[in-house]
Amino acid sequence: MAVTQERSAGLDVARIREDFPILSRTIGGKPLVYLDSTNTAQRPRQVIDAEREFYEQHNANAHRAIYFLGEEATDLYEGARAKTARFLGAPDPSTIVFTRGTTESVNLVAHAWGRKFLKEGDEILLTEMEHHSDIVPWQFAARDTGAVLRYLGLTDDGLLDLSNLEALLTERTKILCVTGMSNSLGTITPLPRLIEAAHAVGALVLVDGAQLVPHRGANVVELDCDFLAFSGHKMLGPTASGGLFAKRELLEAMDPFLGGGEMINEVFHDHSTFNEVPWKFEAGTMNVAQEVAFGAAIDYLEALGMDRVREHEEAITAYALERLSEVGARIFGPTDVAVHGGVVSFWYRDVHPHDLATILNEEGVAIRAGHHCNQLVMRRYGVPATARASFYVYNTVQEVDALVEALGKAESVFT
Amino acid sequence: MAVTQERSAGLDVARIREDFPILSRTIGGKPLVYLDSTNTAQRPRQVIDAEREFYEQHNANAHRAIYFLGEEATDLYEGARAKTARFLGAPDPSTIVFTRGTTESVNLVAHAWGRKFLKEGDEILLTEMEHHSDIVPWQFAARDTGAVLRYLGLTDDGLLDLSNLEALLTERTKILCVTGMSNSLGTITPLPRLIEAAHAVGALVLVDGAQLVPHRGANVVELDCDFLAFSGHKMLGPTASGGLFAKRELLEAMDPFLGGGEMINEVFHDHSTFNEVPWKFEAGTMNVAQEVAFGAAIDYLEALGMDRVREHEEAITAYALERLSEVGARIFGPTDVAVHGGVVSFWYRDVHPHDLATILNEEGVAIRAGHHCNQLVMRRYGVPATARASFYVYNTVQEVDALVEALGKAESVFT
Amino acid sequence: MPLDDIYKEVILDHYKKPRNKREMPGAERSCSRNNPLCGDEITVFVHEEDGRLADVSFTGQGCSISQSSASMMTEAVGGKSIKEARELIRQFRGMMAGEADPGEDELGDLVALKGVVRYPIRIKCAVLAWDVLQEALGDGEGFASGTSAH
Amino acid sequence: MPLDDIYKEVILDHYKKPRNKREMPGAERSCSRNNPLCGDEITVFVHEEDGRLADVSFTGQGCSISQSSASMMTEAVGGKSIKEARELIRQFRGMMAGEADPGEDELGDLVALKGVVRYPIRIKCAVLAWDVLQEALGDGEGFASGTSAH
Ligand SMILES: Cc1ncc(COP(=O)(O)O)c(C=O)c1O
Ligand SMILES: Cc1ncc(COP(=O)(O)O)c(C=O)c1O
Repeated sequence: MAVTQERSAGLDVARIREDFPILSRTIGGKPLVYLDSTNTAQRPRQVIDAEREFYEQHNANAHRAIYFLGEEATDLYEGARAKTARFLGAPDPSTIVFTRGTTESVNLVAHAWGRKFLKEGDEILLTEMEHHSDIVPWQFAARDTGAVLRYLGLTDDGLLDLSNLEALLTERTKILCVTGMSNSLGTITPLPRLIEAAHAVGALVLVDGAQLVPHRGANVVELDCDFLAFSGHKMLGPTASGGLFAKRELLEAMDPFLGGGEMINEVFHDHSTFNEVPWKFEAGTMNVAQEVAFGAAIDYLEALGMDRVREHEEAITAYALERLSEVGARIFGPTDVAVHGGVVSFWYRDVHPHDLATILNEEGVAIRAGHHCNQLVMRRYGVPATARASFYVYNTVQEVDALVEALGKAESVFT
Repeated sequence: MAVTQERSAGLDVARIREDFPILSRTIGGKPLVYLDSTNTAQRPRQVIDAEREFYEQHNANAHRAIYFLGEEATDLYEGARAKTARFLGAPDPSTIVFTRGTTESVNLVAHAWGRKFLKEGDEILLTEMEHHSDIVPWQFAARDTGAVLRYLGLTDDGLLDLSNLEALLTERTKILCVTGMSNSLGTITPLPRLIEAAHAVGALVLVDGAQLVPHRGANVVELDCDFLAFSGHKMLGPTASGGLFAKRELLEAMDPFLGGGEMINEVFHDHSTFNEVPWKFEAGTMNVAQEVAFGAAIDYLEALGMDRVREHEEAITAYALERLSEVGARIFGPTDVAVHGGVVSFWYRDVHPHDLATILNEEGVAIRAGHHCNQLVMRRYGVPATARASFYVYNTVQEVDALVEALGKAESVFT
Repeated sequence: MPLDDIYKEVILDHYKKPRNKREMPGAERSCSRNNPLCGDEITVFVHEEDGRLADVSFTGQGCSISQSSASMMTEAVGGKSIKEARELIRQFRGMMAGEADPGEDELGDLVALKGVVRYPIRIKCAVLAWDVLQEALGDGEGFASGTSAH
Repeated sequence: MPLDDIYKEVILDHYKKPRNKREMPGAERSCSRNNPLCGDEITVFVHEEDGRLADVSFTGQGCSISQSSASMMTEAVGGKSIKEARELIRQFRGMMAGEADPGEDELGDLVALKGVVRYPIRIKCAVLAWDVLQEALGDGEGFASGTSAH
């Protein structure tokens, strides 16, 4: 099919698909069409094997053991940290703290930085397209410190409304927390402009990279962001992997968050002294095997090339927007595919997204229906939920066709 | 060997060993003798396969998706919770919160319960044999709330010194935090007595079950503990698995800890409402694949039978204590094997534990050397570190012999 | 699994033409809940007379399952005594938990929802209105809405 | 890996009979650090005269590697200028990082510690005293002790 070739120019998707065992599953006799990678991606055998191999060959606790297995485990774990740093353009691996993902990372910052540096009357600037994981931790921090939350609103076509940026971003603003890519609208936010504006008033910037990093990549030096949170399971890695980039001087200034295990230097009855960064923030046995396998996911993405990943997603997203519009779906989020990552939220006719997802499921098509942990977005656009299809390296335009075809089925049930 | 048969009566260790791929590794040509399960256990292929199978067949996010994979993932994840509850004798699965392990669990309690219920002058009673993970979080909670830390000391032979229990455990005590089994001394603590005494003065009890649960099992109803923290990776499960048992009314009364993801009910600009327990405490994408595989670890242990696990460990520990004493090692911890779990800390001649571990490593024998995150214990007994051998279901008395033989090598290097 | 297992005609009919979907300003009892997973919301109103649910209505929005279940529920419990209503709630829950297999005799139109049992995640949708009714009757919280369990 | 790669005779000799192991009350510079992994502790004392490390001593406890390295270090830097001492620190670190392969000409007895490179986790032990010396010389923190890296 000419269209396929052209639109997927970037990646050899057929070969990629062979690496993902789950993609050969059938659902009620129909091939699985997995369109929910924004929720969690699938894992290639390279990643699955890396975790298995860790257990079968090298399993030991990192940073605690003198014997060979312990050294191997430590090398693999710290090797994954170095890989992660390189992937994000961070020159210093010790600016990477491992966590189980974006949510834990944001909470870490909201505690270890927020509880220490926020004061009554300080402002935290969020956006209405933040995921709950980048809202609720700040609500807690505001409650505990007396800081105040402010929000950048949204335009009708799903962009950040920057018309009152100057009024909202002031010297009172201590931190701007903004997603690099919305998981419900697909919007790619103008990070360079926002980060520059925030730094100009002396505010720090936390980028929620849960979607940005897997789909567009990120370079923390070019962005000059202060914090970047990301989830391994959304970028082909295992659940329980991911982390936080933070500028080193911030990590050093922050208090520890979780206590225990290897984050200490010395423990006395009434107080303790702490390890250097990043280990100061890694309390207890970490998700060692998972971070090691996360390293394999990074290898996989680097071998594909993030430019090609992005090209592929742009092509498939453009195609999906086109086809869904054709059949009359109402699409939420930007129409310009240059600022619309590989996530498409929509309503099809009057079919409730929940019903739509059930019907599509019968056709083997897995989409998500719900508020996507974006209730402020739902309220902004006056819907309780949306249907959402999202794309990653293994998705094809044929799968978009399958989605559109399945929509016809929904129509026939409901009319 | 008659001794082997007799002493390992409980378990068919030869067959068990076949389930652990890593045990066929050799270290410099010598078979691996892994004596560091107290640090992290090895994983049987049943556990490795469960995690792999999750990725290959069912991978999706739990609690977020309407399609079949999502339902399967949710069923598997909640199924693991039900298994965990049953294993711990908890009638209600919603009393189990999943975390990455003991450290995260203790921190959760120290935040979600501690920050809410501790007040200036309240007392937190710890013991000097607590792991740093059960000390440092309480130091932080004390700092934030004005509560005061008290410690139960240790007797010369490695038991809790209960002679001044009445003076230390008073109406000011709001919580007693005590390990069920020391990871450096091996001591099994008298939990029933301590819990009764704590409840008599109105204090709650948190049991650090990191060692107790894998090696002796625990029944939360019989114990009547209020909190029990445990680590999956110390009981044949993957890294990143484990959790917290807490009485339901406590979970309900506690504030949420981490914010974001599925722990909410509704999110507004300035506040949020929260999900029911236990999900109120599970923020963001959880360690889904790992908890599912943790369920497989529980199946494995249940198939062996915790009674037999315990018998096996008692036999091997008795043998190790005997052999090590014979060759003149100084042993830390109780001499009575009934209260000495499968961990033996020792000094051999004057060889520093660090040197000992390196020399043993050359013989393929992996032991731990260090303070074992028990610096208060080290200080109590006037040593900077100990050498530590620990045993689990796959260890044999022949491996104890290999340990003792390797000690001879150390002697020859250092004299 | 054929789709008409779940999207039976009677369900679609109640969804498109909900019965008793209206506010009831003078209601003695009313209660609201939502299912955060999908944003479904249901408010149930009960007018009581002589220990009977003389009039039951609902408002809300959501998927076909939650809305049709609410509509059918108002018809099924309207006019019943509180005790009878409780018994119906029990039976309905039993059906949704896959523990009981009631027929049209007991549950009338509601048996159409039986097919939902095979879609575990949708059970919450079907049970939402019933949770709200139970709460309105003062029987404490139900078990399905506002939670992630199913 | 043969054990005498790491436990060379000269190392054991310095361990059993440490040189310059004593406090130095009048020292212009002194500094302490520990390696939390194994509990090793080293304090280094420096008596300066005319820009030279006229006398260098240490106290502490720990494994054979950390203690012998400290002992050899005091001998190696004693009498050297600060500049020369810094150069020695650099060379020793280079050897422990596996980046340089100095001979006895440059490092004397210290080359005996070369074998430690093959035991990555022990490198911290070998480098501990040098970190402390560097700190005592006012060159900021070293890179090995007090951390979990190697
Ligand atoms: C008694 C005890 N408590 C707590 C911990 C910490 O467990 P984890 O590292 O799995 O969080 C350990 C493990 O080292 C332990 O042995
Ligand atoms: C934009 C965004 N932020 C945060 C999160 C939370 O990530 P996690 O669930 O991996 O912690 C997600 C994933 O759902 C997301 O899409």
